[in-house]
Amino acid sequence: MVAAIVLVFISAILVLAGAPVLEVHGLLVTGAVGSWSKLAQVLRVWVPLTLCSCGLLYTFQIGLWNIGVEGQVMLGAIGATAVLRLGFDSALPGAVLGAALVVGMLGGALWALLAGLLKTWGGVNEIFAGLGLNFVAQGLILWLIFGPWRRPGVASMSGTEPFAESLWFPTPAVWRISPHALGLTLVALAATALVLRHTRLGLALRAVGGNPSASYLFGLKPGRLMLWAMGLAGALAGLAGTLQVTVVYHRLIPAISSNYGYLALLVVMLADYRLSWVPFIAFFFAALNVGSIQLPLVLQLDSSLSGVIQGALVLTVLLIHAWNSGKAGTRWTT
Amino acid sequence: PQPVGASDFSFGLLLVGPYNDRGWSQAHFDAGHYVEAKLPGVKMLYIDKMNPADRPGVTIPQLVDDLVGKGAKLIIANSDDMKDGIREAAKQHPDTYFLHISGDDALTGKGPNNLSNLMGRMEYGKMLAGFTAALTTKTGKIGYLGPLINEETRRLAAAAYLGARYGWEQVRRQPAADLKFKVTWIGFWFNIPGVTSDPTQVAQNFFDSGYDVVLSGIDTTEALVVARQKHQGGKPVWAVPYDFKGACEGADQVCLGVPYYNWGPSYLQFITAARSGNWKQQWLWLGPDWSDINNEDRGPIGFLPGPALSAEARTALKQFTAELGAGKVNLFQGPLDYQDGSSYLKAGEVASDQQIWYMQQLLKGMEGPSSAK
Amino acid sequence: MDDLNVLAVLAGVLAGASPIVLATMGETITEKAGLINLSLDGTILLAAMVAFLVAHDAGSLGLGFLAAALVGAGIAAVVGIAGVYMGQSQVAVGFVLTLMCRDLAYFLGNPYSRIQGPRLAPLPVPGLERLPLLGSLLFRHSLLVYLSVAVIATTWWYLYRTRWGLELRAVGENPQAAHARGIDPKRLQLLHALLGGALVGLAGGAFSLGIKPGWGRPQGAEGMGWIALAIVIFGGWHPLKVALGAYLFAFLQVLGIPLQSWWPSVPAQVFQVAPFPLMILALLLLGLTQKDTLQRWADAHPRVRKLLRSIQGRAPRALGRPYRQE
Amino acid sequence: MDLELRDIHKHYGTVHANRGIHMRVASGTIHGILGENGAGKSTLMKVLSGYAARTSGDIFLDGRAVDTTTPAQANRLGIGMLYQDPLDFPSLTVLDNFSLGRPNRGGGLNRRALAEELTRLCRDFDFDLEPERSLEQLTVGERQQLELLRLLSLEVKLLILDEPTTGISTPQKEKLFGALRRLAAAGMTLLLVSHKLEDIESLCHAVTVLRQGRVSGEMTAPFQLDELVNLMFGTIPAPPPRGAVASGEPVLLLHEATAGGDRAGLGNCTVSVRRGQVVGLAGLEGSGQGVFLRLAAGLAKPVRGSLTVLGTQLKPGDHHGFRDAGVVFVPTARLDEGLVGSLTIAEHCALTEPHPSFRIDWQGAANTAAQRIARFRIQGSADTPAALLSGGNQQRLLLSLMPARPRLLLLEQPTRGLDLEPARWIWAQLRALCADAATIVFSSAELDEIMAFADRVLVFYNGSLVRDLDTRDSDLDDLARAIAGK
Ligand SMILES: Nc1ncnc2c1ncn2[C@@H]1O[C@H](COP(=O)(O)OP(=O)(O)OP(=O)(O)O)[C@@H](O)[C@H]1O
Ligand SMILES: Nc1ncnc2c1ncn2[C@@H]1O[C@H](COP(=O)(O)OP(=O)(O)OP(=O)(O)O)[C@@H](O)[C@H]1O
Ligand SMILES: [Mg+2]
Ligand SMILES: [Mg+2]
Repeated sequence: MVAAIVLVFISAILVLAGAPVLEVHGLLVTGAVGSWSKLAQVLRVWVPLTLCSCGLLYTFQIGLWNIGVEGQVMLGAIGATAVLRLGFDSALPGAVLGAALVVGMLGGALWALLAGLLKTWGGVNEIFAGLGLNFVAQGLILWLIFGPWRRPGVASMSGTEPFAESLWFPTPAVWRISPHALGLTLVALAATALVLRHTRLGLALRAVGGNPSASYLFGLKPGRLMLWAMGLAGALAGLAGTLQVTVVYHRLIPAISSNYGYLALLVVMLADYRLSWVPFIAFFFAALNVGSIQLPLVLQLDSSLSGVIQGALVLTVLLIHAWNSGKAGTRWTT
Repeated sequence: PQPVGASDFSFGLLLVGPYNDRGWSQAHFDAGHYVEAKLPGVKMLYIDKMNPADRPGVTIPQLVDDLVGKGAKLIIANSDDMKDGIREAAKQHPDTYFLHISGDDALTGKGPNNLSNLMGRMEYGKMLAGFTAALTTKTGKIGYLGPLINEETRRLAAAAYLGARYGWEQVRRQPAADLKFKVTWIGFWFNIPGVTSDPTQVAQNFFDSGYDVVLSGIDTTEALVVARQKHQGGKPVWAVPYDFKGACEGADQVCLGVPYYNWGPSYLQFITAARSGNWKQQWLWLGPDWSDINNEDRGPIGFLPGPALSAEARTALKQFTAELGAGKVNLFQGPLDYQDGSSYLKAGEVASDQQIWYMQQLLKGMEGPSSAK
Repeated sequence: MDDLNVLAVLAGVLAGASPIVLATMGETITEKAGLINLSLDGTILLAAMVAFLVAHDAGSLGLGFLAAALVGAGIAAVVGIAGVYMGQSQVAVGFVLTLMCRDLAYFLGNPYSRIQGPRLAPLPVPGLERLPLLGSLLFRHSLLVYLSVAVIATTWWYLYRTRWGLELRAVGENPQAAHARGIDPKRLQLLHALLGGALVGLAGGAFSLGIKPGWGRPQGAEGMGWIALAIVIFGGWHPLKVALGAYLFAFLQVLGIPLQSWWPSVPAQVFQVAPFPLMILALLLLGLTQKDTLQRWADAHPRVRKLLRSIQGRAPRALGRPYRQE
Repeated sequence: MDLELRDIHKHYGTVHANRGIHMRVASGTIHGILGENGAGKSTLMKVLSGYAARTSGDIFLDGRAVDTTTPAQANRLGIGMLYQDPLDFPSLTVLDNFSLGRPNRGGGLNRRALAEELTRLCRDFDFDLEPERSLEQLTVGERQQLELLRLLSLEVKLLILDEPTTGISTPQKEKLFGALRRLAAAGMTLLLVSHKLEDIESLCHAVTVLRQGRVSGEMTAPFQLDELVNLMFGTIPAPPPRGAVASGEPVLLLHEATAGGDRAGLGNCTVSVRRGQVVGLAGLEGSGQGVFLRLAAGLAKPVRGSLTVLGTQLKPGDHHGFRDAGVVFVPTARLDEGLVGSLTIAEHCALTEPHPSFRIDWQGAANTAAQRIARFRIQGSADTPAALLSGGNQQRLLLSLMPARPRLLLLEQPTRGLDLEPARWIWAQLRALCADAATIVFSSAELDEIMAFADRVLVFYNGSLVRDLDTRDSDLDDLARAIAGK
């Protein structure tokens, strides 16, 4: 149903743009999964998108609209870069990379906690705090890249000086995707599933999200749990940022967060806030992003179409949900 | 690499911006079409907006894989930012040729043999731009709307300054102290609200503080737009856009001319070499074809005088161009100091390519920061 | 300092802020009615694109602006219907629309990239433009600038001096009570979402037909929607304070330019990013003043309380919460 | 104008708040609507004023069937209502509030004329309201006065007042009543909702009593108060025989404690509850018993006075500290405050596990849930979300989640919505806890529950503790009147 509506909507847009409808759909598919190298490219997008989405599940469970994922990714990347710059000549690249992971996650977590504290202590709506901090983080990255961390002589869009190859997470030539990144993402998925379904923390998050005052009477501390949720979400976003630095770009670039934070919000909404759907929808979104590159290459069409498709899908699902719950007359889910 | 017959040949073009940006990227895109027209059987494959902000997660090596898979034998990458990616791809595809615009891997030896660099000596274009500005200004104040600060943007700004100074002192015979040349950087190649300074405001600010000519260091047309508005408001001001031959269009009253790139002939040269198997690794930094700098079949850069340039200035420009071409005038010649007073070129010293390419600061006499803090 | 012409700078601020003023006034109206339209950033871009496209093809600036307003109203209608009538999260819908409209603008607008098109010309007010100081400050602008100033005044007048404005504020405060007085809160919210959306759409048109004429990627208006949202909060949902915020933003933009050379140790980013920390600060102030301890302390210091009251804005109480009838 | 209601029904989701109400009111009279909390009075009035759409039934004005499905329609018919919870706009000014909701269309707003009208009305009724003040600075009584003037300026012919005397001072009340009498004398029809007998007695010509959504009786002045009490609360059974009130060490001590909250707050309350006692808190909703319970639970802080719980000086407002010390609080508004609608019964069990481990043992939680479902006879299964349980079953779930050995048990309306038999069963469980030296303090809207299960009763009226009695030797009628402020 959703797919049908969106297909019609997209086709209408394509007709409006004077593009061959069938060919576009075909290209999007082959462009994403037509070869191993393309699939690997999809997975590269999938990794950060899934990590950010996992993080968002924690905050959505507790009823927070964590729009600040972008900034958290950026701070993760900054943290990791800081470590890698210090450890440039280290004899123990493994340890440096490990430290980068930890500091990256911490960076993301702290940035998220800042928004969380503004919310729990200062009463600042997390949407606006997160949004504002995104822009601040972007400013921070630009300042670092064009200022203290600029390449010798050539401060430029291309970011900081690339790290020594020993400080990259290795990507086997045949794999074309870092096994470390994939592994960490799978671990994050499993851990999120475990925490949300099988631990007291997960249950507590849901309880507070469902009814903070009842949860308080059950002995839970809503404020502290919100900080936990923000912290965990930030750590996962920070991990995504760290991997962007250590696996994908091997340096800090201005667009390091690549909009994954915003896109992840769409992923989670489309997944109806359920973890089990997240990896698949993240994969689908990643495939759209990668597949759409064929549009300019083959049809001289603008590849922003993928974003339109993603948005249209989520919007349709939101509207259908609202319509259904409106008919049922009751709404108790959060 | 095996020689390829004179039959079909595909090359891939990686554009950093939109193919229709009427700026840097479109100049390359048009050059691709130029080659297609000149060499039957040659086909261009292109991907535009190839930057991490527009194409998250997409890397140069992977796109190169894609292009090679589609039959491209030569890959052209048009941005400095693609340096690392293109080097990596060139190593991965030793049988494919790579041409990186604006890089220096062939010079530093970091790149493999199948990777060449090409750049146009836009310094000359900027000198001419600065020259027209100096001949036109009534207040003696020239503004330079700079993108972000790096070696390339510094040397271009410096060249514009040198051109302006020459026109001011040698042609108009004005005292050096009366010329003001100020650079304001927006922090990026284009405007991003909340991230960069707004070039519209920068241009406004120039005009509002007495600068009557603004030279644009960015592709987008804010300088022209604002100049036009001011002009309509009755203020005598001018602007010089950048990068694209057609940039003056629609701004007849204020456009003094445009320094632009004309990549077609150089592309033709590299593609012919690649097709015939005569590829040689090169680091080319080509100046204009002085005999006819606006001939589309020659030389990678040009300067097209604009409709607002006065007839006298046109004549002087012609003369200046001829002197430059004949080597009678070399503006990168000492004595020249850096902004902080340290010596850049000793008296009589002529700058080497390296000295120009790796320019460390703005020159003394220019206002504005030399590096970001 | 160069002989920077203060008047000219202020005139530039006035002009440069005009699209932001339109957008913030639109969002102020919408939010005052209790609805939050988060789609501003996408709306502005899509409206900018459509405005340019229509103005170009039809050769009429008026039609371009009309189209921009319609686009803005159309997007707001989606937020309004989903948020008010269907009870869906306004934030979610607005956010999705932001991302989607932006891409839609790039996709559909591609053929119109960087082509020449019509744009607003300055329209000096005869007579007044010759006034010694005010002339160059106020009366040598394009129609858009006059319009933006008029919109501020009208918004204020509408909100605080008309019956509809009163009803709109009432609905934003307490839709139940409004309903009890025979006002239809949903209809009113939707109508003002449309009105506000149209103004945001006009802001888009103001970019592509006025301040940053033309269409392209990037257009130059990217991010402005978020800034506008921040300014509405910074201005405490009061149209005059919000307008002041918009001008302050434009002024900071200008200030960042000379500061580059006067004070090079300050990172250039500081001025560009400023609206966001300021917004957070404003919200923090709002949040803290609602804390018991602080309130008690302020109550003991009447002057402090007065000061707090005057700078702190207050969000419409029902903002973002859909109204449901019993 | 004459009013007649025929067979009015109103459902709120699954709640049946009005169940076939018939009523007649004559023109020019003040008619009282009486009933205990939740009887359906406000609902009926909201139906009449168009604020809430009725499910079925007919309304006649002067013999003509009318449709009042929106407040706008009702306004046009000349019906105006002063709502129980003030429906006004605190952040707007007095004049703005006065101006809002005038039926004439158009965007104009003649502020000067409106201000003059307000001033004139204020003079007529001897009220003192400054047009440009913010409503936030007004007392509840002044806000009511303003609302009344607004309705009068609309020239309503049928004026509904839903409990206009809660939270206002005696002089303000006198002013109000004087005004109302004059209006009735001038031919206006007035409906006065209250559960305060004195108000009804001093003002009304006739009264209709509601009980559990139905009309339980009608009466014209002069009223027999005993009979009215009976109609309101039903016949109260005599309390079962019980032993003496326990007198262990004090568990809960309040000394001149004052706190805000609810409608009236709680003022200057001094009381001591001893170990093993079962104390019932009686009073109309919002008379202070809610604040009392929240103070005792560590959910509210006294502004003045002291509070000692379980012999220790626990930090007021630190509910979790109280909890750890053995204080248990069970709120009444089940889905609002007590339960998490989206969580299942098993999840609630896991959440309230007394010795939680980080990893949840779902099998164990399901077993616990099954036990509780069986023990408390909850209609549902371990994986039923709380929101899908019926009201009564939500209450049972809430009670089943109580920790095993509380020392001080604070219950807000513990059997609200339960039928008699399950209520008895719950009380058997609760009293068993008390045998283990627990102390119970509970509030209830139903006097018979208090009489049946409490050892001691504290009666609250308008924010004060007005009686402290042993249930064994209390006079029921006297108690009922104390509740109604008589
Ligand atoms: N908006 C609502 N949604 C659901 N149930 C409601 C709503 N309003 C009232 N009820 C329920 O309807 C019943 C009657 O409520 P109503 O407010 O009419 O009682 P009342 O007689 O006015 O009581 P009180 O004296 O406490 O004001 C109660 O059980 C109440 O919980
Ligand atoms: N919000 C809801 N959504 C779906 N089903 C519901 C909802 N509320 C109640 N139900 C279902 O409707 C049934 C009847 O609920 P209701 O509250 O009317 O019971 P009741 O007769 O009042 O019982 P009790 O005396 O225990 O309160 C419940 O068993 C429940 O399954
Ligand atoms: Mg009531
Ligand atoms: Mg029930």
